[in-house]
Formats: sequence, C-alpha cells, structure tokens
Amino acid sequence: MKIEEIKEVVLSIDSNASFKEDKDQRLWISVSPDKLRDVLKSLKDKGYDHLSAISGVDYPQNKKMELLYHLMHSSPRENPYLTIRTEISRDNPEIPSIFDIFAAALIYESEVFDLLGIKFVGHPTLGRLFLPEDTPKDLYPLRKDFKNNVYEVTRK
Amino acid sequence: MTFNLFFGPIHPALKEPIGFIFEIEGEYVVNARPNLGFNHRGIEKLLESKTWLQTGFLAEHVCGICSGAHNGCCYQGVEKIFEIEPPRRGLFIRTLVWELERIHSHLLWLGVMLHEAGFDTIFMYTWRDRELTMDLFEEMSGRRVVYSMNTVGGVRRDVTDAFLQKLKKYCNYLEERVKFYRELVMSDATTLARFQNVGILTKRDAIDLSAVGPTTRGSGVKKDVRYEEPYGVYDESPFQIVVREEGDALAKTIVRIDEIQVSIDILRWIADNIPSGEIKIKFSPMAKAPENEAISRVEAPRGELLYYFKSDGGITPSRVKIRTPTLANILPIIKMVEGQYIADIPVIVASIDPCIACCERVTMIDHKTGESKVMTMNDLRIYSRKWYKEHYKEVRRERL
Amino acid sequence: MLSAIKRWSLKRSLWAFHVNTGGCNGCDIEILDAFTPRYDVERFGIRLVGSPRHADILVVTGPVNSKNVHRLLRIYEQTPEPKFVVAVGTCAATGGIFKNAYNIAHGVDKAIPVHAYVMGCPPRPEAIIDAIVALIGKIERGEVKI
Amino acid sequence: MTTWGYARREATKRFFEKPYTIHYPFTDIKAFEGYRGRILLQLSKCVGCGLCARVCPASAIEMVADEKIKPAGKRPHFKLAECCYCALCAEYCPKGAIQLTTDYHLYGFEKEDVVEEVKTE
Repeated sequence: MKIEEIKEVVLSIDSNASFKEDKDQRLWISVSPDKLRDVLKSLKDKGYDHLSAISGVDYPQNKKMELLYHLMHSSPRENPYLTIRTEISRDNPEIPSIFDIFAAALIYESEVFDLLGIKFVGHPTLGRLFLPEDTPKDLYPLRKDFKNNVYEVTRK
Repeated sequence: MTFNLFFGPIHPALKEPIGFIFEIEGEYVVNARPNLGFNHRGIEKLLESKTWLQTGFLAEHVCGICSGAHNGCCYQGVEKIFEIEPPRRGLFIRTLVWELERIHSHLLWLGVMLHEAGFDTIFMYTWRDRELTMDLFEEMSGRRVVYSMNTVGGVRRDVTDAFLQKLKKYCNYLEERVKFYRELVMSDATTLARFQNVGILTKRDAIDLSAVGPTTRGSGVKKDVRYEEPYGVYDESPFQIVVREEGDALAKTIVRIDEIQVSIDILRWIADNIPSGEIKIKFSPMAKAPENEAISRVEAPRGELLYYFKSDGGITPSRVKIRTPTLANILPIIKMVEGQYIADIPVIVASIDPCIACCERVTMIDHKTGESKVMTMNDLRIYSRKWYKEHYKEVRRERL
Repeated sequence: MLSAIKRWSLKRSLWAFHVNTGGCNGCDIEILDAFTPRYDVERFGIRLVGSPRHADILVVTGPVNSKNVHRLLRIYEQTPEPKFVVAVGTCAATGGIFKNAYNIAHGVDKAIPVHAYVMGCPPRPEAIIDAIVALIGKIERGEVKI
Repeated sequence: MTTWGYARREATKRFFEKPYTIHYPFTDIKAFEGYRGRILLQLSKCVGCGLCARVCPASAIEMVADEKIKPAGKRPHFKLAECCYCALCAEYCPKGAIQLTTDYHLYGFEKEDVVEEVKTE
C-alpha cells in the first residue's frame, strides 16, 4: 500500500489532514481531534492493526498538547510506519478514547493521563497508573510547568 | 463467588516489582488487574534535563538486563535527530552487543522460567553458561551488566581479533548446550505437563492486544523489528524470524531457545566479516540539535522497544517517550491468565519474560469470613508443586 | 550476656532476603549471580529466602521510589530483631543516576537504617560477597549494636 | 532419551571436570584490564578545567578548591556514592588526568568510606 493510497484514505475522511514523509519509509499524518477515531478505524481496516505506542507532548508556550499514535501494518515490509498526530487545547485536554479500536490503548492512555493529564473520554479504568494513589489530583509530572519537588520521606 | 488474590510487588528471585490483583473462582482465575508503578522513577522527565550525549547513559538504566538495547535504541534515535551515520565497523560492533545481550537475556530467562516450574538444576546450568557471556562483555566493554558501549555516532571501544576468536569458541560451546536444553525441555515429562497448553495466547488475541516480542511470536504472529525494519547490519546478517503456532508457555520457551541459535549464527557472521576502519565519528558533548523529531525502534530481548525524540533546537531533548516491551505485554498476561489454575500463575507471568515480575506475597482473602491467609512466593511454589502432585494424572489426561 | 548469645548465633549462616525498591534490576541479577555456581555464596551459609520473616540480612537495591517506601518500611518491620541491611548499588546509597528524578527518595538510608554499602553500578558479585563477609566480621567483633 | 538419560550423561561429563566454583575471598579474582572500577585522579596532569563535571551524566563530580592546581585553583572531587562508572569523564578529559582502575572492592560501612584515589606525584 503505497504512501499515495494512504493519503487518499485519510483525505477522504479528514480533508485538511497534512502529511510529512521521512527518509526511512515513515509517514507523519496530522489530523483534527474529532476525525481521529474514523481515521484510525479506516486505517485498521486497511491492515494497520498494531498500535506501538501513544506519546503525549506538552507545548505550554502555544497553549496546546499533542498526541502521537504510532501504528504499524500487519505486513510491515511493504507498508510505511505511520504516526498519527492530533493537537488538543491545553486548559482542558480531552479526547475520545480509542480502546475499542486498539485494545492496547487501555494501558497507554492511562499512562498518558497519569503523567500528562489528558482525559480520555470513555476509557473504563482511567486512573493513576504509575504514581501512588494519594498524589494530588492536579499533579502531572510530564507537564513543563511541573516544579521538580523531590519526594520527601519521614525516616523510621 | 469470586475473591481477590493480591499479588504483592516485591519478588525474591526476579527483578522489578509489579502487582496484580486476580479475581479467583475456586481454582480458576477469572480476571486480573495490573497494579504498576512500583518501578516508576520519572526517567522521561529526567531525560529532558540531560544533554544529547548523556541521554544514552540514563536510558540504559531503564532496565538492567536489556541495557544494551536501550542504549543502542536511544543513540540510534539521537543519530536520526542529528542526521549522522555511524561508520560500518561501529554498526557491526553495535549489532554484536545487541545479539550477545539477547543470548545472555534469554539464558537468564530460561533459568528463571524453569525455576518457576520447579526445575532448579537448569537454573544453575543456564546461569553458569551465562557467566561466560558476562566475561565476554566485561572484556569487551569494561563491565558485566550495564555496558554503555554505544555513543552518538558509533561505539566507544574497539573489538580486538583475539576477542573475536574467543567469541567464536564460545559460540561453538553454547551451540551444543542450547541443543541439550532444547531436547531437555521438549522431552521432560514434568516440564511438558507444566508448560503445554498453559497460558495460551491465541493469534487473534496477540494481534488485537498488540503483543510484542517472543510472546507474540509464540502465537504465530510474524512481528520482529529486525524482520520488519532491519536496522544496524541486520539486513545483511543471516537472520531468520522464529515463529511457532501453539501460543502456550512451551511455544514461547522454544521460540526463545531457537532465537539463541539465530543469535549465535549472527555472531559468527559478524566475527567473520567485520570490516576494519574507525568506530565512531567526532561529536562534541554539548552539541546543539536541529529542530527535529525521530522514532527509533529496536528489537529488545523482550520485544519491540520504541523511543520517540522531539528536539526544539536546544542541547537537551524537549521530549523523550520510551515504550518498553513489557508494558505492551501486560494486557496479554491478563488474557492468558483467564481460565487457568492458580498454580499456573507464576509460570504464565514468567512466560512473557517480564522485565517486571511480581508475586512475593499473596494474600488470599475469603469474602465470606473475611479472614486472609498470607502465602509467600515460596509457599505458592510449594502449593503449586503439591497441587500438581495430587492432580498430576487428571491434568495430564486433560492436557496431553 | 544476651548479646553474646545473639552474636554467637549470627556467626555461621545468615539468611538474606532481597528487596528491589524500583531499581533497574542490574544489581538484582548481580546479587543472583552470587548464588549461582561460579561464586556460590552458600559456602558461607548465606541463602536467599522467600520471605522477610526468616531473614537476617535485607539486601536492598534500587532508589526507593514513592510507591515502594511504605512497602520497604513494612518489610523492615517484619524481619525479626537481629537484622541488618546491606544497600547494594549507588542507587540504594544515594539515588545514583536517578538522583534528581521526581519520584524517588534518595537512597535506602532515608527510610531504614543501613549497616553496609556496596558501590558500583552494578557492583560485581565479589564486592557484594565482600560486604556481607565484612559485615559478619563486624558482628563477630561486636561493633554493631544488636 | 529420557530425562534419566540426560541426568546420567550430564553427571558423568561433570564428574571428571574440576569444580566450577571459584572460592572467592580465598582465591582472588582479577577483573579484566579494561574494567571500570575506582576512579584515579592524577593531580599532576589535572588543570581544573571542569569539563568532567559538566559531562558527567550522574552529575557526581563537583569542583573542590585546591591551591595546588595552578591556573584554576580547583580540582574535581568524585562522589563515588553517586557515580554511575560510565568513564565519560575519563574519555573527555583533555589532559587524560582521569583513569578508571580495575579495583572493584567498593564497599564500606558508611557512604563516605568509598573514596576515589588521588595520585599527587
């Protein structure tokens, strides 16, 4: 499935999607958040059934957060490795969850919520994954404005 | 009526702490909930304050056993950000570190996996053969476990010819040992009873849950970064992907044993035609990166390891995302544990070769009376061996 | 008199229990190496036990991370009285390379008292054997308050 | 071959070999010559430039005032309790004053017991 075919598939769903090619057969597609689920669903039907990871990036200076979904085809030698990226606002970051399309997203999305604070609407067990349960609600360490308070311990 | 089985986080034999909460009905596990985070150190935040050269030294401390994979994958990503190519001899030595580490990691796991099933002699045998790999690493890189061999643009230490002859001698010795382990695992009655048809991950589930590494190759899915996207010098090396169809714990064991054999062939090929030349290009420790982003993927001994780098032109990365292979294999554990006996839980959890392992303290809470019986890992092993003694006949009939 | 009996009882074989408080498991496999055929610490009677209740020495690795602190304290309280703690690796001593991470508590001695340190990232199995044998020597000489 | 067959074969083969265990404290084990152990600083070569302190990934080197170093007046102090023994300082030291010896006996009863070697000749 050459790169042009993928572009047609994505453009048919989200008209203002933009593409960036990489020299070692990688394609970066940026899509608007509300079209994300349809793009992922159609790509999964085309054979992109392996969700490698979800990366969250925080841009405090222009008030937005970015999510990158890394996808791989079931026969990866002929098809490029995809990265779908969407931007969401930073003050109340919310995006529909995709755990029903890719079951692996259950853990990746709760990790991104735990460390970056992006709420995934519809995620069944969204909660602290890595940090202890008693961490304060608004403390998200991977945000740029997180002040690095080292954990204090009361000695026995 | 189900009650909860809390798998406590600290493990006497294995490594990082992880917890599971299993819902039990009689002898069968119904559901499992992971309880992660006992090993979270905030490395991604720390990486944002390290210069481009220092990131690899922090990345290799993510996991002590596959530190070479993390180190190589991190510097491969940094090289993509700077758009520089290491010299060929550097790539050969980097691939040599990756493969030698896969051998030492699989040998370590084989010992621990059979130790979980009660076969302690193999634990001693495989870890003794592994000592020779540690000597090779110490001679080549200066340290037994965390080798820090790679740097941006190549490798830090060269490899002498005497070392390559020693490597080939070791490969011949190990090849004969691996044949012995393979025959033993395939023919030993108790191992077959403990591994065959236990913790089955069907091909459909493996693809749906995006499992990675030997866990998914044991269920018939052809997924291996060296096969999909050959990096380093894997495209010229005699690499063949190892896949088995059954999907149970035995299939995963055989996939890993065969992978040791493939690694031995690759090491022999590297020892024979490694080109001469320098091993790294000049790189200043305080270099500024162009504004760029890159994904670097490497096949760690446990599966596909992914690094995402984002740089905004400074001397430190602005965002580093690390997705370790074990994080992708957590959901398959939950799928594999459903419908199995409690006695099989240590074997199933060990079958994905968790870089995070669990179950030191098991508290059985009986919902009716509310009193809880505390069982430690050893009690659990004794319990599973005793349970197998009584139910051995019936289990064999049912499984074989 | 009682401490003389305690000191005599600790002379021979000390049972060790290994606690990993979130480290990179480099030190853990080096500790396990000490129990495999090449170094075989069982010559000194040191054995890895499965529960802190039967342990004399707690071999602790890893920079204590925030979720592990309360478990480490609980395990320290469960070990019976004449107990010693050996912190293996620079992470256990001062947090090592993860020093300014947000989620760690800078070493084991912030949570429990430590009797011997082994530096190295990870230290060689011989260095771990050195530390335990030196600790046994120190116990025999009576310099450690039991 | 049944498991008893393997057991017999393995036992007879191992019977004639010498034991694999090295009795460590009684017979010493030498580390390989490239091993990265205790850090050795040669004061005569050091000029106190501080590059090692900036390059160290674990930031375990702090510059300590020392009048013997003529131009800069300070020399690196290696905190071995925080060092990750990666030898990056030895690699990037312009004067080659830092070396990592093969001494791996880095144990002590206090954190401060483990110190680096300083050669002043």
